[in-house]
Amino acid sequence: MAVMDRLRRVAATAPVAVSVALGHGADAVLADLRADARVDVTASPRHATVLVVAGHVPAAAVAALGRVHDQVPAPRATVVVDGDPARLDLPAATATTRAALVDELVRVHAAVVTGQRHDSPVGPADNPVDWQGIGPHGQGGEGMMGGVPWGRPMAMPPTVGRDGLALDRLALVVGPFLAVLPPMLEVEVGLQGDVLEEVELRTVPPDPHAPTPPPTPVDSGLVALAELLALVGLGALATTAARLARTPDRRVEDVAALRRRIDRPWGLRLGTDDLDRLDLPGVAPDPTDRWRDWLASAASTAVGDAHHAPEPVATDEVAAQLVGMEVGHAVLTLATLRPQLAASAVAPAVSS
Amino acid sequence: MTIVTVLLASAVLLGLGTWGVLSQQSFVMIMMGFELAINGVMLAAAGVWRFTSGGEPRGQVLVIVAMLVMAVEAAIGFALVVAVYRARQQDTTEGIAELSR
Amino acid sequence: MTGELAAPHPVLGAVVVLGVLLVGTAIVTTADAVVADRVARRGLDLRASLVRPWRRIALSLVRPQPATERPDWGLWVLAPAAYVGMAAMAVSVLPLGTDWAVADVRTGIVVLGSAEVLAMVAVYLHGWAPNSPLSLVGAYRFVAAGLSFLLLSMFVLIAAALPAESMSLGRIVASQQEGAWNVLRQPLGLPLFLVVALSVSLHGPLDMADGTDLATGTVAESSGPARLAWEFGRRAMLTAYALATAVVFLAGPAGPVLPGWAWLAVKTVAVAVVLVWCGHRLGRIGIQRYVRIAWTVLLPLSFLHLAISGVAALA
Amino acid sequence: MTGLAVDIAFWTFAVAAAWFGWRVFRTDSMVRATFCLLASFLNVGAIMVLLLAEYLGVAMFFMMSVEMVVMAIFMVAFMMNPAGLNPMEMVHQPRAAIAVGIGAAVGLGVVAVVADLPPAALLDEAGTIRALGNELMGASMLLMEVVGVTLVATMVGAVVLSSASGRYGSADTGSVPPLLDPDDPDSRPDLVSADGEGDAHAGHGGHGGHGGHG
Repeated sequence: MAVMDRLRRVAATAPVAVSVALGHGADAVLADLRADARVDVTASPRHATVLVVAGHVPAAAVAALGRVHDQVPAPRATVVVDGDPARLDLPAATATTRAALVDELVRVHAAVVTGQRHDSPVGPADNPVDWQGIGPHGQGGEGMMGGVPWGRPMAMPPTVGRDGLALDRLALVVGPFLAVLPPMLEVEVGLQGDVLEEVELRTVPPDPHAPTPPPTPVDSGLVALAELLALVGLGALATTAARLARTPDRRVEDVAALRRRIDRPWGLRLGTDDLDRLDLPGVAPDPTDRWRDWLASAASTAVGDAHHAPEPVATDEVAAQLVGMEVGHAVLTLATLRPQLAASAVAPAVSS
Repeated sequence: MTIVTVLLASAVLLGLGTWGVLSQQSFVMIMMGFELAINGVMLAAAGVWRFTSGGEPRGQVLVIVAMLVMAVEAAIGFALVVAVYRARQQDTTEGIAELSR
Repeated sequence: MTGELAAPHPVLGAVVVLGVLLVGTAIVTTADAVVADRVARRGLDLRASLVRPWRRIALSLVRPQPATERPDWGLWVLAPAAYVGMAAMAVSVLPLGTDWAVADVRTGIVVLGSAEVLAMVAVYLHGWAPNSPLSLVGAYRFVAAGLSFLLLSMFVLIAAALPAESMSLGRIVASQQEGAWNVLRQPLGLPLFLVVALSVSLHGPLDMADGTDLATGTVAESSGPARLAWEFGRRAMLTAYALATAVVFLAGPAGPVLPGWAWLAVKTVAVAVVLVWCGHRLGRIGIQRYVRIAWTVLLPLSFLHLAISGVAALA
Repeated sequence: MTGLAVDIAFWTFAVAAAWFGWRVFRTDSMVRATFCLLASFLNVGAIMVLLLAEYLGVAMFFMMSVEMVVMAIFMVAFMMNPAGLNPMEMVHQPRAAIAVGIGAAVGLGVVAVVADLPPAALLDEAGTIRALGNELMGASMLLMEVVGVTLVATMVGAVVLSSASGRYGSADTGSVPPLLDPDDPDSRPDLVSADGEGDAHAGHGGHGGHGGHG
């Protein structure tokens, strides 16, 4: 036991493993967390100890937030930034402000690891769907495909044309809090192995009477760049980009320096050059050009030019372009559309 | 470890493979049964080579040929299963009890 | 049964292999943290860089592993063990000093190849077991990558065996001491083998199974000690293949003044640091581009490499 | 290695090979079944190493692992219930199969026990791999050539059997029938439609639109 106590004391000093659930307009908080060495932003809630809820979470997304909350392994804790935990159905959560966030996280993390804090799950503890065997060998229904075992749909064969050379289609809904997707984006896919056969994108709009958020104090393009860098496995460079995003008076040389480090065939471009090109109005077809635009925009605002808000894109047009992509390619493609998708989550675009 | 024990082990594997081939309905599982049986054959060949050949390398070549048989069986077997599946949407022996239309 | 190099008692050998993997993992973990902080320009606080990974490990040790819906627990537990086991198998056939290896078997390079293939099985199982979609996608993706890089690896290793006229890694080192190091006489081999090393150890730009774009893929549902075991496996595999690179291309324990194991350690750490650095500066390549390049560029290159090496060995 | 250690290792591997071989047909999870078969292969490979057929044993590890990974994916693709989450029973004639299986094993076992195989130990235990290599690249060269040709034929045969194409039909992407008039892009005969009714306009191409090559 003494060993475990000692281990817990060391673990309490580790970087806080944070899963971030992003609502609308939370880029500043995300950049804070990415930039800070005391925090590790995890890609999966299973790897976190603390869930951070930032930005405006619409009422429609509260149930999904509860599911993400329960995916963080217990003991866990939740910190809500500039929001009301009661409105989010997370009564045990700690409320804090953006300025005090990281200090609060370190405190909460230590409390969780040393066993002083444990937020209860908000969803039902047991699986909501009982397994009922009614077939002759205990299947869920007629034949082998009957029933929905444990509430999880199985990959379903198409009615015709199944030939064993293709994997059956797996229907899946992810989001709106999946860390690898832009915020407030829900994706419904039909997966065939690792290829998307069918895609539907939905944004979760803000509540009708939600207060208008103040203008974000960070450069959203650079935040998007940090997320993209993290997605291709360049977490260390993502820190640099996030730090630059939250620097109030960026120097244009710093932006140029960052660009020199990542804009090379053996840099970030190794991951984005080969992505499928897009055919969308108002969007650069080449994925590399899309993140170059963010850097160009950051450089121009650094010399005092006005910031141009990104144009929203029609989600159904984006979805049509994702069909046939590999999952990872689709995730990266969505990441290169992050500013546009964030804009369309607030003010949806009509497809042309 | 003698020739008898090695051959006994291979006999057990061959018997298990035979049982699998005869009892399974799914084509793919039947192929697994064949592979298990060939597994036993390869073990027997290696054992006979080790204890009765005096080091003649052609005994090992026989095992390599058995591996070839297994590779061919898997590839052609799967291709046949795919062809049958595409034509009949069946992957069990019962499903194609009548091969003619 | 064994080749020319002396072998320690099997029990001692097992201890040595485990020790190599643990020390190697510690070095790789430290190098990873230091390189990450350098790339992030986090200032020159070396102490913080050195301490942080150990605190993360402590955190992993005190976190629990939650259940997913109907996982295959048996395979979930087996997969990290098998992955570490394959790293151990690779290390055991490599010479660890001038005149000894844990098991200098005559089929050394085939054992190395088998370790890669069985590692592919372990990764697949690790993605299959949790019954989670993104994990499974990582598993499928790794099989696609694996079938591409395995042939590459075999051709490169066979080319290295040609001048040695033996599949034993001890002989491969000896032939480099008699002639030139393989990095000089087979210059294509080293970069090709580094591709294999990164791929099989799920590191850096070639991390196809555990990528952050899949929310860490096969490891997405793992937490606590289970995740730590898997991460240990990845680092151990990187150690094993850095060691293999040092042995096959940099003549392993050969070198003046210092004892053989010290030279081997220096070369292995150098290779490992290069691999880790690649991981922090190169973006992960898309799987489709990876497979396309592997089959249309790297595989023909490895044919060419094999042909050139064969002609050179005959000359 | 001493004789006792070899014996213990042999029996361990042999029992494991048989046990995993049995589990192949007794598990609902297709992936488990596949990897049980792989485990059986690996144990037989280990026995081959004990039998001093090292190259064959290690080659078993290598080849069978690749084959079983591919097999596992086929299993998932074929089976509607690959994880065995729905319990199932897909067997026929189980009793007869068990009887025949036991009969085969016992019969072969009896042969193994009673047969008088003249013992002839290895003459050169250290040179087995070199001898195999010389055999393959020497006296058995013709055989290996046949092996190579067989594998090529297998690849072609497997692709032909499993592709869904007809003469003009598609294997997903599909081939297209040739132009009837090489200079006229509109002269391509239409494919036979799905209900088997040919297009009456086939070969009638070229009404209008002669200008457009873009």
